[in-house]
Amino acid sequence: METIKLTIDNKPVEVPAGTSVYQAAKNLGIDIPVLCYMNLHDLGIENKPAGCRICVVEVEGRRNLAPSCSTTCANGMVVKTHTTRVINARRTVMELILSDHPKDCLTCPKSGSCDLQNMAVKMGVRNIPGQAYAEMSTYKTDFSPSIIRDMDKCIMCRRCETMCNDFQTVGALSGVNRGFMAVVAPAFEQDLEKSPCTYCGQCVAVCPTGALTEVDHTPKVIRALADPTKTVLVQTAPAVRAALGEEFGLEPGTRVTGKMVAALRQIGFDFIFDTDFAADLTIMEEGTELLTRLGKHLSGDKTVKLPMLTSCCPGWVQFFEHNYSDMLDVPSTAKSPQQMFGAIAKSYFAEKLGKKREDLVVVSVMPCLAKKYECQRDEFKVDGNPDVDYSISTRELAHLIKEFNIGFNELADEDFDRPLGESTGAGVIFGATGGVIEAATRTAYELHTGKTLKNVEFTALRGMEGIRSATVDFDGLPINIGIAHGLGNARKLLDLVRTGKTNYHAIEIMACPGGCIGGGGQPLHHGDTSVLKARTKAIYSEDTNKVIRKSHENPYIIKLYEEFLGKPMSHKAHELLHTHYFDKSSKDIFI
Amino acid sequence: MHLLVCGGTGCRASASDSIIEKFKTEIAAKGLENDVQVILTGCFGFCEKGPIVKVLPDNTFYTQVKPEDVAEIVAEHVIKGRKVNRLLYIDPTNQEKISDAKHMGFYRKQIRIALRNCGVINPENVDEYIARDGYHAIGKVLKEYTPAQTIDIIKKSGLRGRGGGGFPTGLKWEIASKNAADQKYVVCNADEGDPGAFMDRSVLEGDPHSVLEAMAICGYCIGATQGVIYIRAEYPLAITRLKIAIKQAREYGLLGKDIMGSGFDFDITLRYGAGAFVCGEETSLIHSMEGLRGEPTNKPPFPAESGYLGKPTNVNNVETFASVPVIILKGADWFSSIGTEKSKGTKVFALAGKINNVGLIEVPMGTTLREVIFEIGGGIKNGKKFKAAQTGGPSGGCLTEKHLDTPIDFDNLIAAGSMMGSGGMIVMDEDDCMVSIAKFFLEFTVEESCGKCAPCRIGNKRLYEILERITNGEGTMEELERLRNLSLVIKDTSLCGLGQTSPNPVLSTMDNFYNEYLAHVNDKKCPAGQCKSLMKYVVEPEACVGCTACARNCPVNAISGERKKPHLIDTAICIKCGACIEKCKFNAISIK
Amino acid sequence: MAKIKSLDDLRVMKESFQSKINLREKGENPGSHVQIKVAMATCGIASGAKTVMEFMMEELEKRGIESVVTQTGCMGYCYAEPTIEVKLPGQEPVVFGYVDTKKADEIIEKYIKNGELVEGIIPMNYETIDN
Amino acid sequence: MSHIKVELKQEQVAKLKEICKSFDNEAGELINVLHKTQETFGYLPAEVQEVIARELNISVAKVYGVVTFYSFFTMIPKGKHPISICTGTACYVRGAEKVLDEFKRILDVKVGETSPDGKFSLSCLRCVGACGLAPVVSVGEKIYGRVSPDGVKDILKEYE
Repeated sequence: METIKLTIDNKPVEVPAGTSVYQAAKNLGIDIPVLCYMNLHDLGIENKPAGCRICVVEVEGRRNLAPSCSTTCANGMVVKTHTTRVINARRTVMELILSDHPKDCLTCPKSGSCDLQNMAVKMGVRNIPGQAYAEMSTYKTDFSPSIIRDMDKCIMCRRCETMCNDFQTVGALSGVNRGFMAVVAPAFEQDLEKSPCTYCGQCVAVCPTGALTEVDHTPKVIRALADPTKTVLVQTAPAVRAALGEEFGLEPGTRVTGKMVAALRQIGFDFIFDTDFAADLTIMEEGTELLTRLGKHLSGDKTVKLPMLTSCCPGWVQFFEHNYSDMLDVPSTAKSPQQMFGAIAKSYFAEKLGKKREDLVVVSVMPCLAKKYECQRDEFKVDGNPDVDYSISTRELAHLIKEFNIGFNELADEDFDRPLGESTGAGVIFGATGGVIEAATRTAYELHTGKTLKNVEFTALRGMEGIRSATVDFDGLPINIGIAHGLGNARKLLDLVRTGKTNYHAIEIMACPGGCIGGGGQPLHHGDTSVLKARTKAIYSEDTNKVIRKSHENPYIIKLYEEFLGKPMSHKAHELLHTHYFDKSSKDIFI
Repeated sequence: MHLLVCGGTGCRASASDSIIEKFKTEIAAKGLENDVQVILTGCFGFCEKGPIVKVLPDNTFYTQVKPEDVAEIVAEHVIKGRKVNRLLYIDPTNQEKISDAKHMGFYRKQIRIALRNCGVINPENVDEYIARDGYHAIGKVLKEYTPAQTIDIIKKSGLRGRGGGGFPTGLKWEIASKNAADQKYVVCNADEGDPGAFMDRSVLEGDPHSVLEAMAICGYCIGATQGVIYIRAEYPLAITRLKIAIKQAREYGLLGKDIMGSGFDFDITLRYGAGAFVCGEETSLIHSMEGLRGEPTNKPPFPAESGYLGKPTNVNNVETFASVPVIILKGADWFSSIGTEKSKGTKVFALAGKINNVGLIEVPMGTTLREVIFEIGGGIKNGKKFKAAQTGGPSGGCLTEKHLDTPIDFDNLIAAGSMMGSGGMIVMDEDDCMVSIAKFFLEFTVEESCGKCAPCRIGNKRLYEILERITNGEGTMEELERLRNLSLVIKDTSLCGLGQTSPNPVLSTMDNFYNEYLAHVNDKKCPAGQCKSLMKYVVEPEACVGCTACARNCPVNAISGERKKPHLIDTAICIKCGACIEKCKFNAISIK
Repeated sequence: MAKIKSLDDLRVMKESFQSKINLREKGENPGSHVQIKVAMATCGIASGAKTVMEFMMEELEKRGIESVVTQTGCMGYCYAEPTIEVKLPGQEPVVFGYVDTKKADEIIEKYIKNGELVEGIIPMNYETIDN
Repeated sequence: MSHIKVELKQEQVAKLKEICKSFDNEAGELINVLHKTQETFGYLPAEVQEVIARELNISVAKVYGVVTFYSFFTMIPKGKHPISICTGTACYVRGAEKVLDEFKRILDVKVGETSPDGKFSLSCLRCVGACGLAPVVSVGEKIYGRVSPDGVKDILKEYE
């Protein structure tokens, strides 16, 4: 490979051709500040509008300062990153950005993890000249079920726009207006709720400021905890335990399951349950559905559609309701684990406690923002009472733990409560891309073939590639499996399926990069995608450490069917654990 | 015989009316009414030497004629046929008296190259273009030259891009020609967004074929078969004429497949701008052509590597293209003999503002501002004093009295703190407040900034706010300092040409008219009397007769007073509209 | 319309167009026409050049004057729009500015019919390169 | 953003689709499609943008992003007589601002607004290229040159 030699701050450096000045400086340990630039290398996404102009450097022979993020190294280039001219320019630009940014840092949801705030600290900005009369660009705040858009805080880095359009192909957001009032917004500057937004939260995950944040459900949770008439249950999604530690300074990939349970117990939840249990339940229903559809299909019933698509991911469900309304019969009818949990908690478990469903409050802790929206969907309510009352994100749980004065890192591990806290390794891997389909394969294989798997790990289904395909041998019956994570990849795969030219039997789709571990409600990765890999590793090691690794072997699942549901896909199971989808293709008609 | 007396404003001010009267009486007295006609004409442009009298048919050009000279002209020239030597124009280069106006250097002040067919041919008739050697250049190139040879001619001619930056056109073509690709594009930038500039519109309306021909030549040179003209939707006439021209050229086979049997294919389509000044910037223009928001992207990569639809693209503006066919036909040497050392050929300017002869002019590079304003433009309107000429529009700066004798070319303008821009030249007089002018341009930039990069999006807004404070009398010295620093940083850090030049009007007015800024800041006064907030309308009691005319005409009832007694203006209510001053017959209201 | 197949084709065509125009302009035959060009760029049209052009065409025909009225682009005298150029056979062209129908009428009656100049002449002040 | 609910008639939708089709439903032709549509409908209400987005297979947000980027496009119906004041530099130095103020005062509307009776809408534009006539005002297709503040009411009178 061709290499380029240049000097940065008088230090010689050699880099591969095509390297940016920013990266070359980084190699030398020179940390040029960047604001709009974001490189999600593993996802093939680079946001490089060169718009913030914070990363400017002096390049000898050039008339103007050059943005280091989008200036490619050239042989003999002489770069200076901290001359008076650069420092003055950078600081002046920073003051300009701050002059059009609200100063309510104290109460901003992003305070403490805000890139802009950190940068202001780094540059030692002490005052903003002309603040008294500087007009600010202000916009209407948009409260959707999951995401709050406070565009007064937007700095036009366009990261959200890149995620929403290039990565997710959702197209809810675009740069709109011009000049001082330019901002990123849905069509007609309407609320997200009236847009094709899936609430995947990837915009929130990359927003450097408090412009995009999650709807905070913690006050409601605290109120419920304080209400003596309520029994408060909490369920935690698999991906949460692989990332929560990051909020407390632990290395990405540290598993904190036991500490998390302990913390939740200290906070005062009456029952600490696990969404992983519901994940096992999902496998029972979805796996059975797959086998049924497969069986009918193989016997020549053309009314049965294959492939079957997973339906655990609410962002994905919203996406196909908007974009693939002609294929609404393709996804599995199984509810997501969160909703299965809620349905079982407020029926089976309520009965066990001898309480009415209204007396139970079900809280979920999710790596996801779309879950907030999902639990508010009308079909998941009984007489107006939702199966899951509140959904808080991993970040909100961390806030809650801190607010409750809990020394998280010192906590001793504790166990989930029974019966809805018992889970298998299959339930855990739901948190990573390919995990749902691997879990389903473990069960479907054994149910179909009647044989016991020698190796439960289907590594062919794992990985970070956006679209993956694998064929699993069901004892002579080859089952073709497709996997996509990220809605842009999902769209590619779905468009293929739509042509009718594929031979997939089952497809797993997750809206977020890497699956739930990269969800919009997770601790911010600040553009470092190696974090996602570490979390994935944690998920799989959690699986390895489990005694039971197949959903159908979960004793409490077996008990649930015995005591309550009968068998998978039974009438009762249908009523409680299955759902239907809506054609929202015309919903993006605004006004 | 005809006696043409200049009736331009400049000459009128110096008594051309009475000269006409004198001529008429003198001629009547001699009984020559039937043989000699006295005609008042429009401005000759040569106001420095006015009043002008021209005698036809012998083309005698008398300068600085006074009413007293009339009798002599009639007696000597009209009756005896002898020219009045002392009134003849003296050639400044050799001190010779010129008797036939055709030999006056004055007429060579303007040479029309890009405009050579404007006002001469019918733009809707390709035959007339062909009759003036139209499409001969592309014919010649296809038959006689290789692309490299053609590029060489353009390089040797020294032609530089007329759109703003002045990048050498031949070099630009060469770069695009060297980037291999299955498809390349030639784009004509006709998105003339500079307020007060209308060169491109005039060329397209007057001579569309020369642009088509040049684009085909460029296509041949760089290896493109497709041309696109990106034109402002606000120019419906130019669009219509371009459409007609393209149709006619296709019918003759001058566009399309196998042009003139050479095997070279080239065709042109139109794309419309939609009102965004930033689309004058190449990368923005290309995004706009692709149906996107016209936001610029960082260069490199330059369009020559990756442009329209990701293919190598060469973008030139209208005037640049319009100069190309002549260069091919008359040769690089001919073109490079005109102009200055580093700026060759001519430049079209749209002369506007407080000048008598608002119009389109084309002068050799190196012409001085004085020549443009006082010898072509007919001087300042209403006999006011010249204050500044703004070139380069919102990206440019002001040229002042001290620049009057600077030869205008790319480099001198930049050295003077302005720039060539596309060629708008707005002339300002003593009544124009330079802080307000800077504010005017900033208002434009704020409105036209695309909003992509922070310095331009926010910085220009802040500049505007400071200027507003200054013109309102609220400015401080600290803010003046900030104005300068902010301007320099915006120039230094902005993403595209718009932001990199937007502070120029501020910096240039600060450099040339700092005292005016100081007057606003320190004395809270606007020397030009233009800033409303710094003005006060007052009734002079001694002069006021109490006619009540002012009070009756005040739209906000700010004036009170009894009949026949001096009136009073309530400055708290007064909106400074000036209606009272206009109505007062006694000059009793003044601005303080 | 026939396609132009080569540069020589084009040259032949040019000759024929040019001689046609020369015939018209230079007045090489006695019965030649008066030629009138109306500057029809945006500023001209905005100032009423269309009305002037129509007036000229109608009136010249009505008054039995053999003439050709054509449109052309901007002559550069934007301050004096509408502008028209009148070329009498065998004479230098003359440009008139601020032409309205009244002025046009005067131009026809005085200049075109009798060769008497009228007020409002715009002195030409540039050189145009001819190839 | 204020919205006036517009119901598109069947034939209007058909017309829109026809326009898109005439540009081969190419996303890259969006700006040309918008031009043609505005020419046909007079403005670009949200519903129209939605149909265009669907036909060209781009997101409505992107269409709206383009519409709001270019000042030529409008989502507000123009008045019966759209008035535009040129605020190019030449017009500015020759007093366009005062002319604009007078229009604002008499019509009691801001720039970009339409009078309540729908008769006049007021907008600014940058240079029509008729700088010789500065200041320039256009009402519909008609251009008025050398307009003075005093002349404003006379212009308006023509459209009474």
